[in-house]
Amino acid sequence: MNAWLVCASLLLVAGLLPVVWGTARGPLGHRVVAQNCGTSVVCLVMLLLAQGYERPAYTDLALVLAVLGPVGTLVFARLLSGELDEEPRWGRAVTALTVAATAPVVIASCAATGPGRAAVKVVFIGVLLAAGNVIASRTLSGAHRNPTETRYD
Amino acid sequence: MRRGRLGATVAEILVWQVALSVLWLVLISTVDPLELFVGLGCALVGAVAAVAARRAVSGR
Amino acid sequence: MSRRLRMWILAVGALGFAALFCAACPRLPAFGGDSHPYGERAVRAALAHRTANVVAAVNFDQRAFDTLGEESILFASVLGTVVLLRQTREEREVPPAPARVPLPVRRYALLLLPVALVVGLYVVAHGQLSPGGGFQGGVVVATALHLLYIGADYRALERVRPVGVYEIGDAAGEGAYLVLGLAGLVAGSSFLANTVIGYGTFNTLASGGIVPLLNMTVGMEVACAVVVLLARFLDQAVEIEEESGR
Amino acid sequence: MTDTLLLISLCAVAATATAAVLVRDPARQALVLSVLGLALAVLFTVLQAPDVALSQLAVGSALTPLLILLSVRKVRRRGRREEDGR
Repeated sequence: MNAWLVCASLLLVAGLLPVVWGTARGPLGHRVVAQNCGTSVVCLVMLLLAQGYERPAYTDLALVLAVLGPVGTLVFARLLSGELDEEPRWGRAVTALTVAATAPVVIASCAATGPGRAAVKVVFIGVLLAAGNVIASRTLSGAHRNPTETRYD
Repeated sequence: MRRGRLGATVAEILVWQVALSVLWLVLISTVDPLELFVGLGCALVGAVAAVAARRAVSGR
Repeated sequence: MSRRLRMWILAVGALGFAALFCAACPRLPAFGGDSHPYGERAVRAALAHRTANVVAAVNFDQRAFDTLGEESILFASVLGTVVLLRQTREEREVPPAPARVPLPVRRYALLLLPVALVVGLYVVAHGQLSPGGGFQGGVVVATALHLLYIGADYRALERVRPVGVYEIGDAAGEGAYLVLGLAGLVAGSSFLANTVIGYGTFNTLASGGIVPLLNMTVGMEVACAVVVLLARFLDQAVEIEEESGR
Repeated sequence: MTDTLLLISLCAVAATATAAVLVRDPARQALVLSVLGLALAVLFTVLQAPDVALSQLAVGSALTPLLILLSVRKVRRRGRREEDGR
């Protein structure tokens, strides 16, 4: 009974199934926020699985997802900007929730891997994921308000 | 002015290369001379791309 | 060849396949069991050549010829896309309008581009040690380059990405794979044989003989192929418009 | 423990794939396909196939949506021009 795998399956059930439900239904604005949240959930699941199976090599999966996940959401925000009708009220709450969920997972896997470069790598993945998530969700919420309000260079 | 800008660009590439080499060190599991050499090469490629991207965006 | 006849032929073919498939299934080793005849041989051959990632050993050492086939499929499909999506006579090229992108997104894209590039190169270089390899790393590198399109606009991306160079890189990657294969012939053993270069020490960057080199050529080829593919899609979607005169 | 994890990821893939089929609009389908890619990556990782999972992540997270949305944009622009033309 591996605690990591239990957490991974709980996070999978609590995170991925609502994401699938949110992405398949509702207005476009809700769907893109759900997809953005889905990236974070799966990246955290990858970190937990890397610990659960005692294979540090699996953190590369979380690394690539932390790098490319938010880019995928930015692609949606950029190419569907015309149709992003209205942003869900719970948009900010979901982003705050996922970023808040990132912290314990990263801290727990750092504690498990012990001090060293592997821990720094996990922290780097966590920071990358949180930053990407925040930027993507701000872009999505920014897309609804008139563009002049968001700062342009 | 041309020499000034060239110096600035080379400096920026070096800064990016150092930063990306540190990132490479964090990513790899075993550290040995060949890894460092390949890491510096990849960091140089990343640094040149970073500077080229920044200048393409800033319109210069 | 009426529709009904085609349906009958499909039904006969499907039935035949179903019968053979059901006959074959009972003889397969049980799912999750401990007898893996193919797996044991693959692991033994990989460890003999000191390649830590057995999947990379299968891809680039034991069945390198199949990977050559897969690579040629990617090369041909990108070639086909370039031919199909070329600009025809009655289409004209409109310079892409500068897009208005929020400042944080632009900074994030400019910061993430080199990081994603280095992560992609890391995945390519460590193909024979940890999960990853030429194909996965190549796609990450190509996507990293397109952060410029997302962070800024297509004009900025075009300034940095000369498509001609990537087309040459695409062909060079494919050619390098072949040349490495011929090196096996020149060295007296068979095509794409892993006997040319020493196997190095286990679990280091230079282990696995020809596997890391083939990984690099596949990485270069896939990265350039995806850049060329996206270039054609972006051209069609952003720049090329039909003559509005008619 | 791994069986329950396997079961969950299989259900996630099945649900997402069905959703992908039921959603008809291509732009919205690209979103569901992106989540399907994530579910598949989890399934491959649980089945101890990290290389395949990495390929799915690399291609499915940013490249496939970009290709689909660019195609949708091109088709829509052509459609709109035909209406103006008539």
